[in-house]
Amino acid sequence: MSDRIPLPYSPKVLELFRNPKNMGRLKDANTQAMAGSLACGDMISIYLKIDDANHLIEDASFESYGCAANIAASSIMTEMIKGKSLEYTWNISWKQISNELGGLPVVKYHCGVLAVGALRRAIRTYFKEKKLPNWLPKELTPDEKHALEEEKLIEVLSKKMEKTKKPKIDLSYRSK
Amino acid sequence: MSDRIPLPYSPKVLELFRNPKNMGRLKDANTQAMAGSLACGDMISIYLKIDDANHLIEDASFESYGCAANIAASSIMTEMIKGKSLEYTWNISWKQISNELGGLPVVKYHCGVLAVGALRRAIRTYFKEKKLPNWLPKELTPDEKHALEEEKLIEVLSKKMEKTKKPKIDLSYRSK
Amino acid sequence: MRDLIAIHGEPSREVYLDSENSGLIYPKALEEMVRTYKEVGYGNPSITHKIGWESYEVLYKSTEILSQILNTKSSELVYTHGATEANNLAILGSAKANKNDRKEILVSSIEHFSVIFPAERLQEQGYKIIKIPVNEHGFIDNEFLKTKVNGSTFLVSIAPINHEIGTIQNLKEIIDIVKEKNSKTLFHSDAADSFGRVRLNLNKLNLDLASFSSHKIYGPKGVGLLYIKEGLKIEPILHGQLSSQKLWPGVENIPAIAGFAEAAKIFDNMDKNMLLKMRDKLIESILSSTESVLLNGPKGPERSLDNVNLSFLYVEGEAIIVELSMQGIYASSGSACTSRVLEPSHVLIAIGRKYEEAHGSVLMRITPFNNEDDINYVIERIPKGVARLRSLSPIKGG
Amino acid sequence: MRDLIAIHGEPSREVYLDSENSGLIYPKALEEMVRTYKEVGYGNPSITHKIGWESYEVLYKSTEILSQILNTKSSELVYTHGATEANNLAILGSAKANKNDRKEILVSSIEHFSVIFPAERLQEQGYKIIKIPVNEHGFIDNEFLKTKVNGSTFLVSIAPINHEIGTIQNLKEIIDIVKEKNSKTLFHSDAADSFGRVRLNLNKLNLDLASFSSHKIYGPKGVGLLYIKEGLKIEPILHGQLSSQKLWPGVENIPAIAGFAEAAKIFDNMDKNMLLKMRDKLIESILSSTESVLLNGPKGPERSLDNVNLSFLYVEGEAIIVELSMQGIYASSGSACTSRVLEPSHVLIAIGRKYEEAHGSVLMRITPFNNEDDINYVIERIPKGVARLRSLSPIKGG
Ligand SMILES: Cc1ncc(COP(=O)(O)O)c(C=O)c1O
Ligand SMILES: Cc1ncc(COP(=O)(O)O)c(C=O)c1O
Ligand code: FES
Ligand code: FES
Repeated sequence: MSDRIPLPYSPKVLELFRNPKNMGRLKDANTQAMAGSLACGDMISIYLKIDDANHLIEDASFESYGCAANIAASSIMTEMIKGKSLEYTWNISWKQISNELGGLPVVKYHCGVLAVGALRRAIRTYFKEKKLPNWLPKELTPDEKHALEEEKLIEVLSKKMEKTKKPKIDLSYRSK
Repeated sequence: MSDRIPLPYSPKVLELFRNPKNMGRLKDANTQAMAGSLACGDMISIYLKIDDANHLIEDASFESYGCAANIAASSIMTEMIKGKSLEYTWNISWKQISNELGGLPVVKYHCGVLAVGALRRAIRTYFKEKKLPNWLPKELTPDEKHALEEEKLIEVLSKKMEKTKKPKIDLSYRSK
Repeated sequence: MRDLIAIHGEPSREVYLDSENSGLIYPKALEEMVRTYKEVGYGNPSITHKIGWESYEVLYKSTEILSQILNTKSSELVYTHGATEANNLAILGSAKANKNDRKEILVSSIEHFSVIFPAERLQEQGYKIIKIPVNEHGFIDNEFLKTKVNGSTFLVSIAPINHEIGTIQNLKEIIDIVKEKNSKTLFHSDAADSFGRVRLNLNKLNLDLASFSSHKIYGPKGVGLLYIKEGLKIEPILHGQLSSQKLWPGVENIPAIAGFAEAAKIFDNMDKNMLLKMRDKLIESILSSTESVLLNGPKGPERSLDNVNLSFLYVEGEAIIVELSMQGIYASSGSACTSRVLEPSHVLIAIGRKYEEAHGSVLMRITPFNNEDDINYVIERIPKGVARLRSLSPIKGG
Repeated sequence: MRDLIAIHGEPSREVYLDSENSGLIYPKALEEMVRTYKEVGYGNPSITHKIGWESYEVLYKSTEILSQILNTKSSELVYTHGATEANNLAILGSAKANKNDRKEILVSSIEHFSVIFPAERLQEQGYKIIKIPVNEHGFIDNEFLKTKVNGSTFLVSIAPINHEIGTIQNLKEIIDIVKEKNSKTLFHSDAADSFGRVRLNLNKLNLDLASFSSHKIYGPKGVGLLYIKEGLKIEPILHGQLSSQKLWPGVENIPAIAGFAEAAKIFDNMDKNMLLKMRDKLIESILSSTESVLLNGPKGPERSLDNVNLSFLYVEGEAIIVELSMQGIYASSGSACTSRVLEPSHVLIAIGRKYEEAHGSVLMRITPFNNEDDINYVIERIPKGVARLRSLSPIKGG
């Protein structure tokens, strides 16, 4: 059955969903990025404070407009990278994240992918005006391309949804 | 639902099945007949003792190789005709029998038809060498024809069943 | 899994509001089922022995109860294993029996998947499926219907009440439109969520087919009904040993049927004002306590008496569901994240909700097992949970 | 109806031997179902809240139990509402997924109708159905099979044990013949009556599809299983909301599934020698006490351990069933009179029984709820009942 039924969340996912670490905007971040998932329409922001001298991650945080798995994945990812080198961080995979979480259900793999996507984008953003280190490929990695494509698709999708007739909603149906 | 689900037996059917009246061969019968039903393969014999003078039925009995409904129908039919005139008897319908029984389930209508068929045949047999009374049609009534056809079909059917390979049965599978 | 559940701790109260997905059961309906298993009715109602007759009697009486409540003849009701099976039988079975060239089927765009999917399957057999649009509150577009029903229309399927947003259609008016345009067109209605919520006088309504489900009215799972108007031609879609009613093969599940009838009696007789009051209290309180919340579906008497469907902007629905679960509140969402196919609810899309509106939707069904204290608890907890999640979100309203 | 039942009076003992038609339930399986309804497992296992997770856990554990007993992977099992549905899914669903031109289907002539009828339906889609003959004890004609399985054979369906006469096929040999002739041919086996009666090591047998039913092993009604070998292509035959396993739509009936698993555990673990002894005692005693009786199906180890099927010549089966019912003994018959279609059992015809032999047949299934006293009672009453009916019959033996 495990092949067909996505296993529900691990206790770790629930624990981190309940008490996420490193959440919210990081005031003194020196890079940040957002990523969105086509699969479900979720979004995530990653904030990093990087020590410019030795390229260590001093602090990290996230914001998530996503499911419980996404919140947990973002939380554990930010934990995993704090104090680590950028090179190490760049190479973290969604599988590692999933393992740390005690496994993600199949339909929730992309929640981990999304977190990693935002993280890599934040690192790239950090190097925008700087010389790229040699561990950082000039070209977008397949994962990053994938993320980009997804975002384009989201736009298309939500535009498509916008196009369907949008009635004005009676105010009594809406809270302030 | 009553249209689609045959109602199960009435208490009367069960009562008569349990304690049938007029069963067995009638020693001093002056007519008898057998009828069989294609629908289910059942058979019934009717024995009548008719007062030759006034054409009243003095006694009647039946034997049945049929279902519970058939046994009950035969039982009540023989009750219904005792002491009655042959003309009255000839005109008894399976519906009357069914009513007397408190109703038969749809799939069991033919059990009553079978009883009536045997009864009419016994009356016809009685008049074989005699002058037909005017209430008795020369031609077979539709019901009788129907019964005849059924019997022919039974023969065909059981011949067909005979034709399929008939293995010899190991004696240990059969009681004496 | 035990750990997963243990993390929930002991919430001060537990409120189950997810009967749209899987119903609770009336203790009396459960008892009736158990009694039938143990005492009378465990046999095959087609067999001529005492146990068979007893089973037949239970079947007969249960069907009488259901047909009286629905105002049909018993012979017009066929048992299936649920509304899913009833909908499939209605649509695929009537198409199987359809020997003429009317090959257009209209279904509303907000029907349950067990109506939409079988209809779409018929495209393989040359049927054309037309989706009927609805307005922002989920009401059928009657003008569209008028232009689309014609001599080629074989069947129209519209539920009396929508399962997700609770819209109560004006079914009489809709059926009249359809029958006036083409009196031969079959009208099917998936009434799984309508039983007991609107009066369905099947005898008076000009309906041809209607589906019901036991667990939707707090009876046992695994049993449903299809109403088939007398004389209507329909063929079985599965094959096997004939049951008493011939359209669904196999021996009837008499204990479940007995429980179904018991639940129908209880739910039909119950005073539902209580549900209505709880529904409105929940809706009004959340709308006034919490910012950026949207009610999905109509208000007032045009809304099903037990349906609450709210969209919380800037948070994702599955996250709210998990958040509420930790508080002992169990609901569901039309968010893409909660579905296996990762698409937001087709019902919310059909009423024109934006992506982010569908994304934060929460569906709650008030049941006879809830009381005012439950609702007060939910009213207290939802704003807090939503606030916490909004604090995590990169997208803030305003 | 009450009167009908009252006529039975109070027989000194009641012995239910009709589990072929409708099974009894283990009290523990019933309890497990009730517990699941009341405590854990009433939710939808696909929803991410505590109640959903609890339901998922019950589903998961139940499937583990069943897959361990059957020696399959959990992922190879799909829940349906019974063996009728499982057989339909196996045959119609694999045909739906069949994209090549192998269009011949072989079914044994003694299969259950829920196998034969769906297969026959496929004739409409250009399939050719071939019935495999059996010998006088119901064993498959292997020579026939060898000549008929070829490059065009899409599927072969043969049950491990026949439901009416208890014949235990040499399934391994049969499957080997089929697979040797055409390794692509699918092999389906309706194992509804085989679970617990023969060891079905699904992992070792080269089976592709196998059907099971809960009430046949004294679990709740309305739930069954289809085993689908990993990688095999099959399509759903009904459509609706995706369940976790995607092949049968709708929310899983978790309480029934939990009861099913419980029953499987109990029946699998039980020492069945007791059943075997009662079976043989009943058969031997009647054969020696009563004239003109015929055993249908094989003797000894080739016969299912709970199956007794006897033909009483010169009496009609339904009459015996009613007669026995008045004595508190509940069985069924393959007589034409007992079936809605008024044809004698196709199984008895296939093994070459004459019309009058099929006509007086009585089928009894020994269950774990029977004891020796029950059997002694039956042994005492049957000869008397048969004698009474024979005294009514115009056809006497000898
Ligand atoms: C409107 C509607 N139709 C059909 C169904 C399916 O019913 P069942 O679970 O009885 O198959 C549901 C249940 O979710 C429903 O809400
Ligand atoms: C061999 C066989 N297959 C299938 C079935 C049908 O099973 P269910 O009642 O679970 O639909 C039966 C039950 O009578 C059976 O004996
Ligand atoms: S991030 Fe969308 S489902 Fe998890
Ligand atoms: S006489 Fe044949 S079924 Fe009754």
